[in-house]
Amino acid sequence: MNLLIGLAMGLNLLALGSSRLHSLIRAVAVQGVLLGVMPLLIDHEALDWRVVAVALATMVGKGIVIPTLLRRAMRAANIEREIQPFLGYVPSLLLGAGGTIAAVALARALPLLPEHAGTLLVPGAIASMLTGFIFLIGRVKAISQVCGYLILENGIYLFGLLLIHSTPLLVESGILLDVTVGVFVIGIIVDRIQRAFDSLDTRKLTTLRE
Amino acid sequence: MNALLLILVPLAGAAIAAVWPNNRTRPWLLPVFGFAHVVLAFWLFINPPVVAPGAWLGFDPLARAVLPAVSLLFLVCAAYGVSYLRIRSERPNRVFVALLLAILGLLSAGHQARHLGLLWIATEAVTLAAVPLLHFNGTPRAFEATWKYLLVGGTGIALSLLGSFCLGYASLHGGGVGDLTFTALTAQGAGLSRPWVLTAWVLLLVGYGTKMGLAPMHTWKPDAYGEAPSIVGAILAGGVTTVAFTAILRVRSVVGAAGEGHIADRTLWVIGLFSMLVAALFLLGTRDFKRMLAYSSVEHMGILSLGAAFGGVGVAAALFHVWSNGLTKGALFLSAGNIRRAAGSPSMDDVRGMSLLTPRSAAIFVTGMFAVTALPPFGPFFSELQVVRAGLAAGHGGATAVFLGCLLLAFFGLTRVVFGIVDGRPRPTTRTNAKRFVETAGVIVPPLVLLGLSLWLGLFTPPILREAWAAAVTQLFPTP
Amino acid sequence: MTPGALLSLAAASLVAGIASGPRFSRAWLAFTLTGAVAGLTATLAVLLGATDWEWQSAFALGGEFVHLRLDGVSALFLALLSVVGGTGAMYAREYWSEEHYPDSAPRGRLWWSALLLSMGLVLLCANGLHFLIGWELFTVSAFFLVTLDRQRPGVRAAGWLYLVASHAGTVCLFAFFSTLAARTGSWELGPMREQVALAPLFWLALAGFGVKAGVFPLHVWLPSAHANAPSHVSALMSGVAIKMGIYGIVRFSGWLPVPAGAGWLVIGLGATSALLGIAFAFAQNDFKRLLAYCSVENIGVILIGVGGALLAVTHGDAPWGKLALAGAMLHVWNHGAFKALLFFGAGSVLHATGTRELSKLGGLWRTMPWTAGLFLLGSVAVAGLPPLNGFVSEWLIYLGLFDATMSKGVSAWAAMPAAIMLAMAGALAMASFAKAGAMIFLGAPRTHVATDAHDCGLGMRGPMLLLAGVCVTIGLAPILFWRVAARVVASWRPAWVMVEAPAPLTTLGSVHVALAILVLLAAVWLWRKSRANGLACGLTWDCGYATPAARMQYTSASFGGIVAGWFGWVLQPERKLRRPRGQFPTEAIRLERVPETVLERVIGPVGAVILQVSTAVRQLQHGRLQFYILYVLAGLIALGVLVMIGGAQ
Amino acid sequence: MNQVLEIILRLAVWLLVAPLLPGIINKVKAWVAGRKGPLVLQLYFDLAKLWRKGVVMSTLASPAFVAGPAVAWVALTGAALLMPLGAAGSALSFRGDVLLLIYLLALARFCTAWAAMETGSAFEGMGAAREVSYAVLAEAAIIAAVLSLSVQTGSVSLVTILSPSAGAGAVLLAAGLFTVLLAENCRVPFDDPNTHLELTMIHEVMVLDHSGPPLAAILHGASVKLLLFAVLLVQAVLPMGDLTPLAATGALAAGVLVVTVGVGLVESLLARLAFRRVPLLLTTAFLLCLFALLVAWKGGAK
Repeated sequence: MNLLIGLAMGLNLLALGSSRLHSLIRAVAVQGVLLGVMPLLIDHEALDWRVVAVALATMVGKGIVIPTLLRRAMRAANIEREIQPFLGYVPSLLLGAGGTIAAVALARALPLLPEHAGTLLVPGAIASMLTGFIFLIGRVKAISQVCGYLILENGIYLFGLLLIHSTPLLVESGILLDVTVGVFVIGIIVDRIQRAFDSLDTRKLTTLRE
Repeated sequence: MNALLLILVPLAGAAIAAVWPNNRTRPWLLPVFGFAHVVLAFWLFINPPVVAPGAWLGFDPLARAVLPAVSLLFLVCAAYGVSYLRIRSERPNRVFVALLLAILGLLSAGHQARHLGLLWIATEAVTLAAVPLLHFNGTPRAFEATWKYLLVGGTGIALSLLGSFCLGYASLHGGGVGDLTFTALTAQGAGLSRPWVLTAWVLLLVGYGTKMGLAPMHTWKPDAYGEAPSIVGAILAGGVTTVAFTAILRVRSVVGAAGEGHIADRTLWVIGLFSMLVAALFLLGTRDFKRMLAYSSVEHMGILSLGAAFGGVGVAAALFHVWSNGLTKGALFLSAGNIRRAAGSPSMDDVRGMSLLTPRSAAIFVTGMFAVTALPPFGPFFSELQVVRAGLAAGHGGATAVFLGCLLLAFFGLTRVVFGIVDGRPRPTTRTNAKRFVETAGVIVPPLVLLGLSLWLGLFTPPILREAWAAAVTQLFPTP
Repeated sequence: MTPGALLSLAAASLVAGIASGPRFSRAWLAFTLTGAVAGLTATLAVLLGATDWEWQSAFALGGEFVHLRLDGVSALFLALLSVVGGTGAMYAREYWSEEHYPDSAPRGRLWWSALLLSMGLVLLCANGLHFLIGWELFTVSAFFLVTLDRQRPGVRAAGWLYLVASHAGTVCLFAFFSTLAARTGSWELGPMREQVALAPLFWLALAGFGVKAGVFPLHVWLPSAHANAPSHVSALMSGVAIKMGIYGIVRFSGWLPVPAGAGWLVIGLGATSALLGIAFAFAQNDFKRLLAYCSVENIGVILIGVGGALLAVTHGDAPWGKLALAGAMLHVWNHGAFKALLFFGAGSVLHATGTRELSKLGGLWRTMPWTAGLFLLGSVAVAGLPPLNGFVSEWLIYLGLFDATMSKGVSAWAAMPAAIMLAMAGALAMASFAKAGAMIFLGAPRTHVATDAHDCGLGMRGPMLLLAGVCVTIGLAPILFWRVAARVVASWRPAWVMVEAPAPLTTLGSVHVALAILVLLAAVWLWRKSRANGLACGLTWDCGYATPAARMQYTSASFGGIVAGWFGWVLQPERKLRRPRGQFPTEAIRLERVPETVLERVIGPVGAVILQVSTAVRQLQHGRLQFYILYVLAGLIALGVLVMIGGAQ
Repeated sequence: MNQVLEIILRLAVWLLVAPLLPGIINKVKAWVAGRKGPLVLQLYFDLAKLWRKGVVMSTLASPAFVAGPAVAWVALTGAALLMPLGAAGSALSFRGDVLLLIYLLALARFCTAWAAMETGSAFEGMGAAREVSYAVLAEAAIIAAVLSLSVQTGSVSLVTILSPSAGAGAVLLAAGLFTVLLAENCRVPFDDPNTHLELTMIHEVMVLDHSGPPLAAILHGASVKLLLFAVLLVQAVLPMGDLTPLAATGALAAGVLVVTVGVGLVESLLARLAFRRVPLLLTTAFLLCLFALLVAWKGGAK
């Protein structure tokens, strides 16, 4: 369990370090699958259908649907790699690492229930969210920002796992959110911005200003 | 049941609109279902149903205090929308109409949601449903605006979801059984785990504040309002922000029950004042009269959260302000839309002398501007005065002083822009452009009606309304 | 009829005026005059009677029951409002007529009635909420009247300045009334002198109403607004509108307890406004600006009286307070009358010549004798010279100040300098109006606009004659008005009803009558004597210079030069000077412009700083999404920190 | 009835005595300069002559050009009637008459200035400008003087404030009032009544265009004003309250004579001041009166 979370955190750093969008998207996809597996592992005795549904939806949504859409968008815009981001790779890597450490520290501040005491869920969640923010703030290609957004969502999802038994609805809606927002964003990106600006470089999207 | 109807009727309308074949007659669905919704809403308003404490959805006092305003605003905007879409008949309006009605339904859901998760789902659904409306004009600028709206808004969504998780975990940690209806959370009260509640409060405030458009999360607002059709702007400013505000109020009551009310209030008035200050400073400089409306909306969101921070009386005043601001701002948006269409540009650099080209819209625009800057006897004057009085009564002298200062700065900015575009001699290009725009009754009456409503609201506030606001306050602050 | 009936009649006819104004100018005039007469009679009934009129509505407006009250103080101002409003309406029909201003004349009539109505509301409301409503409506309708001629950028700028300045004042009033309501728990207004805790509120009221009154540092909006507005509007603004500020100060210093320092500050402000206002006036070249600044001076004179009264209140209800206040209240009336008369005169000059610059006029007495005569009368009145009304009120204020000085109490230290500054202001006023009258009407026409002028018609002359009549009556029979003033004082401070304040107005009145008669006799006699001795006409004897030309005359700048030099520290005149050089000097230039010191040297820079801040802040909306999200994160962190601090406590 | 008689009597005294003063002054000046000089009664003859002469009016002037001097003359004589004469008191005295007196002088000044502006002559405009401008400081000084007197006596009516024994600040007051007298009556060092360089003049230059009866009115009015100030000065300073009526009248007459001679001496010993110095001197006068006021304050306090 914690192993998976650790893996996910590792994937965050990997994603931060990778300049090629392919590997970025792959990282996101793998992370999605990992997250999908987690609810099944979280505790074995009560494995009701809702949890399974959540797991499946996650795997499909995060692991397959969105990555494919992203790849298609990438092909449509024929861009390979993130060139000259606002925030370089090394700095963002360091930031991500620091974020992870900070996450572990921060997580101590919040009291946990005994059954969650051992897990890395909270630090993992915070770490992924920070990573997501780093992407959203640091990168200029729309696709990498979307990936960032998804990582942010993954983080929240991780956190949601704390509640999956008490309030499945919230978690499910979280997934709903991922999929819808993801689809929306990608829809917009692919055939509108592409068409309007014939590029996915968000630096071009600064006409609206004071 | 009726509560459900309020949601289902517009959604049904949306479905019908989605399959309605005729592009020319489709817009009429808007006023039809809007009217049905108004009738329902006011019927419920006049004889409010009893809401089961455990219900996830219900026309409870808070919904009763706010929802009718939204529905009223929607009806008028819908009436305007008919003639607007006739002018824009070149564009297909299937998605537009359907989504407008869907938004109405989701708004009703959001206002009536008594469950943390449901509330979140509804508000976010509204956010997402608004997206295609924003780029109705299909210009690159519109897409840029949409993109920013989507990502900033999306971040807000994420944060508020996280906040909801935290609140849920707080109740779980406090020995809750995972019942996330607000009644249950409030009942759990001090049992909630304090650090989690505070974390949740911050996250939810930022999340829903993004949707409300409080500074510094307001950045999407000028772009979206500037590029979207003015009718969408009116509904966003009058309806969607309201949902977010009620959401914050509901959460605030939970935090209050957990015994952290004073901290919540501090954050509320800090962010409120900050929003007002930022908005005022932007208003001093902006040269685009639709973005100006966005900043003015930011300012009024600041007023709302300030009022919410001033305790019971302040909350009542804030609810009053929700009504008055929504209606008045609607009038401003609609008349601004007329002027924008006639002038062909939203910038005061090339728009002048509109009082000669579109006299009626210009008159409404000026009047609305005065109304929204608290000129008596329009609604905002009374509500803002009540906020001031509440603040002074609650001993927030300094905050009130800053508040008044910001009002003054905002007044400078607004008058500067408004008179800049209304007065003077129009440019020849504007003249030629304005020839193509006719001030038909369809585009003049709706904003007039809104102004009239605002006036009526100010001068003859019906006692039943006051009673409704008071009831909402007692719901939020059970202990007197 | 009872005051109530009369007032409702007045209100009804004003509403009818609003309705009929845009279309039917004659009906509008009829309605407005009915309203004015009805209002006047109502106020007279209250002023000469002993009882106040009060009315409480059964229905609520804006959540409050309407509560109207007409007592001495409000009646005095309402009477002034009716007189100036009525005469102004008459004047406007010829001055701002349909054929000259086809598009703005209808609007003008509408807003005129609206302004009268809203000012009446302000004067009658005894409820904070409705007071504010009336106040704001009054501000806005005045704004639309000032900017009637809104195609001219200058007018728009002046109007905007007026609007925002008075909104700044209104914000103070928001704070004032809300605090009052929050402290007392209701919007109801009325005597609450015993609640000492409310005393500090006076400062808020002073700031808020001071802006409207145009007290010296807060007068920035006044000159340009008065100068650029149509003259009948300037008359109403200067004659009545700025008095609303005085009304506010008097009203709430009468109803609320006043802090100990109030009298000192008010009298100080008054003396400053009086002296500096008239100094600015003397330096002006635009005669409507000159009149506007002279209004600042007269507001100062009034405030000296009010401040004296407040001092008297603070130091144990001395009788001289009554004198000072009575003088101030009478001066409110006098200034209303003669300033409206002067603005009407200025209007007809403007109407005839189309210029406001003194240095372009001259010799108009020949073409416009009526205007010249009435303007001269107004000048004598405004300069506070006997036997006209201006002197009577200033005389009362002087008496108050002298008694205060002779009491040798603490307040003497305020009264002494005030008296001296009042005297200097009086002398300067005399100088300013000698200058204004002489530059406009005397000597030779300086430009052609002055040569082909024409006198105003009966429609403009009639109102001026009426106002002149008011000035003369008050001057010759002041005792008639002592009763009114006493009534006002009584409702300002009931404790002073019994106080004996000796002011031999009867004697003064008779002296004035005798003086007037003698003056007329002497003038006529000397004229006839000269005629009898043989009256030859010749060229002006210019010390041997054979062909004096119009351009050789003394100009307004040179006339005011000496005093402008003395007050250079505040006037800060901007000079452009090219001396004549060489054997055969070419053209020499000496231009002098007196800036709006407070506006351009104080408020301008501050505003510039604020604008810089705003531009700096607006850079943050630079369109880069990444940063927008960063802002969200920053907001999150900031709030988190705030909450942690809160949690720590 | 006898009230009216009294008034007429006083009027006669004022009007007849007044023209003596300029004569005396000129005599003194001539005597100092060692000349024979004009008759003491010269002004009477001049007035009589002017009264019979015709009038030349500027083509630009309005009837007010003639009316102005008349009004000014009435104002000055009216002011004179308010002024008490030693033991005889004044024709009519009421509370605050002193203020009326000051403002009557202002009225006279206004009319002279107006009449001067009538002609549109640059010189007369200049004179009027100077007159009204310097009046600002002069009035401040007079008010200060009056304040000090009324603080000293606790009254605001001429009869009472002028009667009593000399106050503490009598000397200061005398100096101040004397300066004001020189300024108000356009004597050296403020103005030179018998120079012929118009640029340097104040009062004389204002009346350049007047002739005939109006000029007579102006000259006579000026002499009345001079007498008025002399009387004011003497009574403000001399303690005549406790003298017998006869002695008081004598003292008054003597005092006036002294003042007049003083003016003459000043005129013949001093040179006219440069114009930019005039405000300085007037301010000094004002300060003198102010100190007199403060002294009176202290004196009364004990």
